[in-house]
Amino acid sequence: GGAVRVTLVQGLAGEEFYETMACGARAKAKELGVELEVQGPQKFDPTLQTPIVNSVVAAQPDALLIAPTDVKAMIAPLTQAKQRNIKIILVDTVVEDASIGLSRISTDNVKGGAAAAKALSEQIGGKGKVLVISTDPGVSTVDARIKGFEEEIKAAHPGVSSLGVQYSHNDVGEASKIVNAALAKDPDLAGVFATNLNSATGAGTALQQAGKLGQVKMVGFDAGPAQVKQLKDGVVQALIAQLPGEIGAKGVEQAFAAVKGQQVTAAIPTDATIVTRENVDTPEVRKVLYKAGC
Amino acid sequence: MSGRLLSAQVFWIGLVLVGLLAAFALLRPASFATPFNLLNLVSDAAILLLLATGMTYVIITAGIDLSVGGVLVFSAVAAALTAEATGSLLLGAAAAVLSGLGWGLLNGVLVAHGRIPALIVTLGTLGMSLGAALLLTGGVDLRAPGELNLGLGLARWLGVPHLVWICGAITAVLGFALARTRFGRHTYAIGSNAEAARRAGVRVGRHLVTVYGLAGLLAGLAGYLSLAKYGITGVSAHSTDNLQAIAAVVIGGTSLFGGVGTVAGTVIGVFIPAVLQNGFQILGVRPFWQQVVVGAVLIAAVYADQRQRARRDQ
Amino acid sequence: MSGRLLSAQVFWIGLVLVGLLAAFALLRPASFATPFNLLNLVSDAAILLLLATGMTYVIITAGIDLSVGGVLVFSAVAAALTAEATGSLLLGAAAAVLSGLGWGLLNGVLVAHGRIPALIVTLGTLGMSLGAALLLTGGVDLRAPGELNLGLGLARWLGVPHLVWICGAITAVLGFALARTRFGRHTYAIGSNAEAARRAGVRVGRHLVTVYGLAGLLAGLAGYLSLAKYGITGVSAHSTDNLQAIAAVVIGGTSLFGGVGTVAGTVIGVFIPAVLQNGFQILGVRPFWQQVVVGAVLIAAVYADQRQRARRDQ
Amino acid sequence: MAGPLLEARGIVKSYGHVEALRGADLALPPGEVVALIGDNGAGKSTLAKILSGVEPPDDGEILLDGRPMAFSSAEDARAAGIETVYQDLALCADLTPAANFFLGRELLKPGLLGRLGLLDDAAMRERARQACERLGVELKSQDAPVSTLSGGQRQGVAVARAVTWARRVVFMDEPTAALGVVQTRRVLDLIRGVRDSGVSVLLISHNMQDVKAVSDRVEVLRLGRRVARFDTAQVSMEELVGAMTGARG
Amino acid sequence: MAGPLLEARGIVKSYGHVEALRGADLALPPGEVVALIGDNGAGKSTLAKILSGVEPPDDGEILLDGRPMAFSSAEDARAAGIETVYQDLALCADLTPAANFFLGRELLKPGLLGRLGLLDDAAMRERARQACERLGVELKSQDAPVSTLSGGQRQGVAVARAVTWARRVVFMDEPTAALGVVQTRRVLDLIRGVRDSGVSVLLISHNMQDVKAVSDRVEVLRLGRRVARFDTAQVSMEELVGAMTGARG
Ligand SMILES: Nc1ncnc2c1ncn2[C@@H]1O[C@H](COP(=O)(O)OP(=O)(O)OP(=O)(O)O)[C@@H](O)[C@H]1O
Ligand SMILES: Nc1ncnc2c1ncn2[C@@H]1O[C@H](COP(=O)(O)OP(=O)(O)OP(=O)(O)O)[C@@H](O)[C@H]1O
Ligand SMILES: O[C@@H]1[C@H](O)[C@H](O)OC[C@H]1O
Ligand SMILES: [Mg+2]
Ligand SMILES: [Mg+2]
Repeated sequence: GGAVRVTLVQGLAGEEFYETMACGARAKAKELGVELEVQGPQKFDPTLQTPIVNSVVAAQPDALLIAPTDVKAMIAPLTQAKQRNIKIILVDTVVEDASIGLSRISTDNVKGGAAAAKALSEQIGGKGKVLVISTDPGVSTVDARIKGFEEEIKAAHPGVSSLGVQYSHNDVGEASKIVNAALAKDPDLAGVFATNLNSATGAGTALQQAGKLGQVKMVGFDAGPAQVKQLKDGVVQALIAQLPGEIGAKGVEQAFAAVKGQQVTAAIPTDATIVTRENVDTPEVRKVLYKAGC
Repeated sequence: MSGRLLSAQVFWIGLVLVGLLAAFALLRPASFATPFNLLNLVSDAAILLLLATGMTYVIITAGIDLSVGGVLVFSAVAAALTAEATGSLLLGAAAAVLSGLGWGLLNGVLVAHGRIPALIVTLGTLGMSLGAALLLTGGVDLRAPGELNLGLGLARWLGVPHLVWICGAITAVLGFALARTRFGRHTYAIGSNAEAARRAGVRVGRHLVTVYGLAGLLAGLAGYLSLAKYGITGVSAHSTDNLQAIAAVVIGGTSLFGGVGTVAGTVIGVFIPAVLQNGFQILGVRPFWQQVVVGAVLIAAVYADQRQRARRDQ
Repeated sequence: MSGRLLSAQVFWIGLVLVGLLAAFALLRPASFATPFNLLNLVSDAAILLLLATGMTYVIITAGIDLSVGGVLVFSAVAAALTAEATGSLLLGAAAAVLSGLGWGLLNGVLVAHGRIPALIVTLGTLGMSLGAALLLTGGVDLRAPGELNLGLGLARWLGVPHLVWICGAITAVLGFALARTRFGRHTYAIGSNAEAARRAGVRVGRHLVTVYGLAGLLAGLAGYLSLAKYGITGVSAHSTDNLQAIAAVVIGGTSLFGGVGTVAGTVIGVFIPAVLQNGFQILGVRPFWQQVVVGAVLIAAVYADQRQRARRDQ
Repeated sequence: MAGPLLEARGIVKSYGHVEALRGADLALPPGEVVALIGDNGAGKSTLAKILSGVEPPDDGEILLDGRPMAFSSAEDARAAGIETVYQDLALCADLTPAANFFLGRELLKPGLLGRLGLLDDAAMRERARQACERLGVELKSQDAPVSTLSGGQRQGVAVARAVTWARRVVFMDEPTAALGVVQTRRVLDLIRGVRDSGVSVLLISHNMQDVKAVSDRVEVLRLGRRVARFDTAQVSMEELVGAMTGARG
Repeated sequence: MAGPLLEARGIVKSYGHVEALRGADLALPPGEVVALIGDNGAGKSTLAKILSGVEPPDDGEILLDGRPMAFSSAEDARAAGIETVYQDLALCADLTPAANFFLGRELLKPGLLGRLGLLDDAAMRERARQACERLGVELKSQDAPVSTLSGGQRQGVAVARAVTWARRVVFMDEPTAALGVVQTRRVLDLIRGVRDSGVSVLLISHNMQDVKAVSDRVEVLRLGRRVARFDTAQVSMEELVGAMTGARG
């Protein structure tokens, strides 16, 4: 009896992507009369997310909305959840086990990665060294972005040479250190693609500090407040904004449906928008920028 | 280090843990105090327990080991690479344990014979082991062989995960060894007064090498078990392992100045933060509030322990 | 704690630093030994220097302060919120310094009067301050007011950033105070033998509260300066500040067991890792190799220091 | 005999199960040297610590000038003019002899600098050196920390400190145990000198020659209780030893 | 007199600028008690530490049974049958008296358990208690750590330990400084007993009565050098004191 109880487990507490997701989920939950709780680890890390999932599962909510931090490592705790008849909805990231997740809601990340490649190549005039900063390997979304990015470069931008991927563990400071080091090692670095919010924020900070404005171009996934400021400051040339709020809202919808025994949709793609200095102040684009809180 | 003294040392902080368990059980009987939850809690804490047990020995000698997280990761990487190259899980396990031991012995030799402060040595080897692990993997998490992750990682006996049995047994043996064997006695003696121990004929240098070696070996084993449990090497996940282990040891009544402490206390010290985290998560406390509340309750718990012990002594 | 003794303590480790500087300058004269690079290096290290100076006092009392990173972040958040709400940078700075002081006093009271181990107290307040900062901001980084970031954050005098002047001056004053004032003397006395100090009429409790308060105040100021320099509150960037500060203090020859140490040593201890990082980056050592090499050279540096000092003493 | 300057009545102190004092009494008349003797573990040091405010008693009363008083810390006792040489010496091993000598009463530079808390190390060094010299304790270096001193040198520093600062009472817990022959003689002379200047002395010692030589009266502690009091002039060595060990007394 | 059992020649030891020993000599004949006396800071403890392997000398020679030998650690000296009561006692304050008594030579449980390193705490406690009792040192609790013992009790533990284990030589650095009258007498008796059992004793003491009472010969150290040697039976107190202080001798 009683209201439907849903818990959202974020990939990282406090990151604007996930906070915006939580805002969307809360709004929808209110609308549907769902009791929503939000939890998340202090670091983007499966060994920290696992105990949280375990305790959430122990509290036995009706449904679990989760952004798993690793495609493999999170299978075991989620299997346990499934065995306890908790409906699982994957928001943003996924796990490799296809039987987990009644619904999977996310951006088309391969496409987003390719779009980033095009934008960056354009910015650097089609030639030069580019570096990719990501979170960790084994995170479905960012891995897909890298895939899309590299395929696009290989296929259509012969002048661009990739320096490969460096991993920031979704930590702003770490990302900034990586870019610092890269600048020291490759003074002729032309472009940076940062595959997610914290990687981009950190990379942008490093570029800003190094005084390399204009010299190194950057395209980043996500559109958190810090990133938008970097865009406006000219540190970053383009952002690819997802719709985390919508992902959260849709997640709650699907969870509610699953609990009520209604039809659920197995895969729901959400849109992505390219944000540039030119369009950032237009109302349509302003709508998709992430929020720090709701 | 009489039996009576030990149990008194652990008694009050144990009571605090019991109090916490009771409080959460009362607040959420249906979800907290279930075998499901408690088993998960124990199994999530089991690996930290190994690290903290090794740390107990080290801290009782008045040392410290910041390298455990790095050594754990290095060992997990060594195990994953070896298991992949040879196809043998056993060799993988051996690689983990031996590389852990190797790092530990390096720590021990530098501390005991180089006379370098343990904090610096193990901070250095933390960077070295983590850096080396990242070099071996290119900075990317390696995956455990499937048989390991699905085998040891999930296997249970009497409903309890193998991991828990292993960590529990090792902790029990080492707790007993610390309290009741010559090796343990010398550990206390060195931490209490290394010079007096040396004059009394205790081979302080060799003993310290062994103690750091033990801590390293346990970190190596922890790396293997963590690889089994989580299926990945976790190259970025263990940066606070050292502080967590040290905190557990200190919560359990071991003095950072050496000479005093018990493994039983450490076990309690591992579980107090674990229970707090788990309980607040089940209560649905928001993540940032959790940090605040866990911090405050931690202080309060140790305060209660100190007060009671002081009252008894006066 | 005679002048002669102090300088001997710092002499060898200072020589190690000079050696490192010389080595990098020889290897990369055009890029390492430039005013540009060295100024950057100093200005990146300046904020850590404040934390490490406070930590020096704390460790000399045989204490420890793990909370500095959390307090720094909390203070930066307090400053950003206050400056935004009031439009006054001065009030923002006051908010940072006062909240730092507040956390520090809380640490001090709990350590001195609660008799809780400093490690536990400050681990607790680390979680509390960081959690509170995250609660205040919803977990996301706040921006500094533009005038701050572009003003204090960039301003220079005689070519040297204001930040460096500020941190340098404070460090110098506190270094002098430690070596030459009654307050400093009591700090050493407490760390050397708190009971003896108490019997000699030193108000140990009050002094400890002041020392932790000072460390908190410095962390608060560091939060404000970091907000100015980086333009963001850095909610996730300071998790290893405590270890970095502690390492700097210990590299500088301060004993974790209290009673011995100097701020001059700490300054060197801040710069040795900073120079290593910077130098290896300029040499183009790969990031993971850097970790390995920095770890190894750190151990070697302290080893060289210990050996030379031991040789002199025998 | 005038009313005692300092008096302890029925002091009780236990540590866990160990009863260190079980109702100990003591009286210290003004301007006298009282020796407190007793077997090892009799409770002498515990009593001295309680009287100097270092440990709180579980029970019992302390009277100063006939008025009950409760020292809640060593500082209170010091403020009342009481100084102590502790058996464990209570020196800060990392500090120099002079720093220990002046600990808690540091000399500051004159003028503004002093008001800022600046130490006058040269003056402290000189005065500490003189005070030690008076005891015949020679320190080879004034800048070396106390941890490098010989056992006797350390004790000399502790004794010199207490004697210098005491205004009303000095407790001395085995002050000559580590001292050489000459230094011991000097300390005994000093004790007499201190007494003659009107400061009362409580001397704890196992050396009956010294006790006989310097004290006016003797109080004997056994198993945490006072079991005998003597006028020194009228008691023999054998009586003292007998009282301590319980062979008679 | 037979060739000395242990001989030190020209021992030099400096700490930084402080010259603690400047060519000190010492001879310890078999089965005799030699008293080593000297003013505070003369270098007695330093010499004892060097002879028991705790500190390396900067220069000089140590002969055991006439053969030059270099103790590189206290363990070597112990292996050669040499035990020491250090002036700073060198006890582990957190361990019980029995644990200290048996430190480095713990008794293990019989059989397999013992081979696993299991301690026989009951047996150790009992034997330690007996050894202390022989000195008249009573411990109220065998389970309390040494840090809670009185000064004399601690010294008793240290003396009992050294005497129990010594096979050839015992160095005793002011072994009775903190002991009560009775305990001191017992230790002096014990020293005689030990000597009679063939173990040589080097006694460092500031108590000339004790030195006269128990030693066979006296060696005097001043400012890091041996300045005089006496046959105890033929020397007066005044001569001893004079030699120490340099008034004559
Ligand atoms: N902190 C403590 N904890 C437990 N027991 C203690 C403590 N301090 C003293 N005691 C016990 O109290 C008794 C009296 O100790 P105290 O030091 O007063 O003896 P004392 O008369 O000074 O002996 P000594 O002549 O050997 O110095 C001893 O049995 C000692 O073990
Ligand atoms: N570790 C050390 N560092 C510096 N100086 C030292 C050290 N150890 C001893 N000394 C110095 O060497 C000298 C001799 O000290 P030692 O302890 O041997 O004297 P002692 O004859 O035993 O004196 P006492 O009768 O007071 O015990 C003293 O001046 C002392 O300060
Ligand atoms: O889409 C997510 C977002 O980019 C976040 O910032 O990082 C993790 C990603 O899965
Ligand atoms: Mg005593
Ligand atoms: Mg001596």
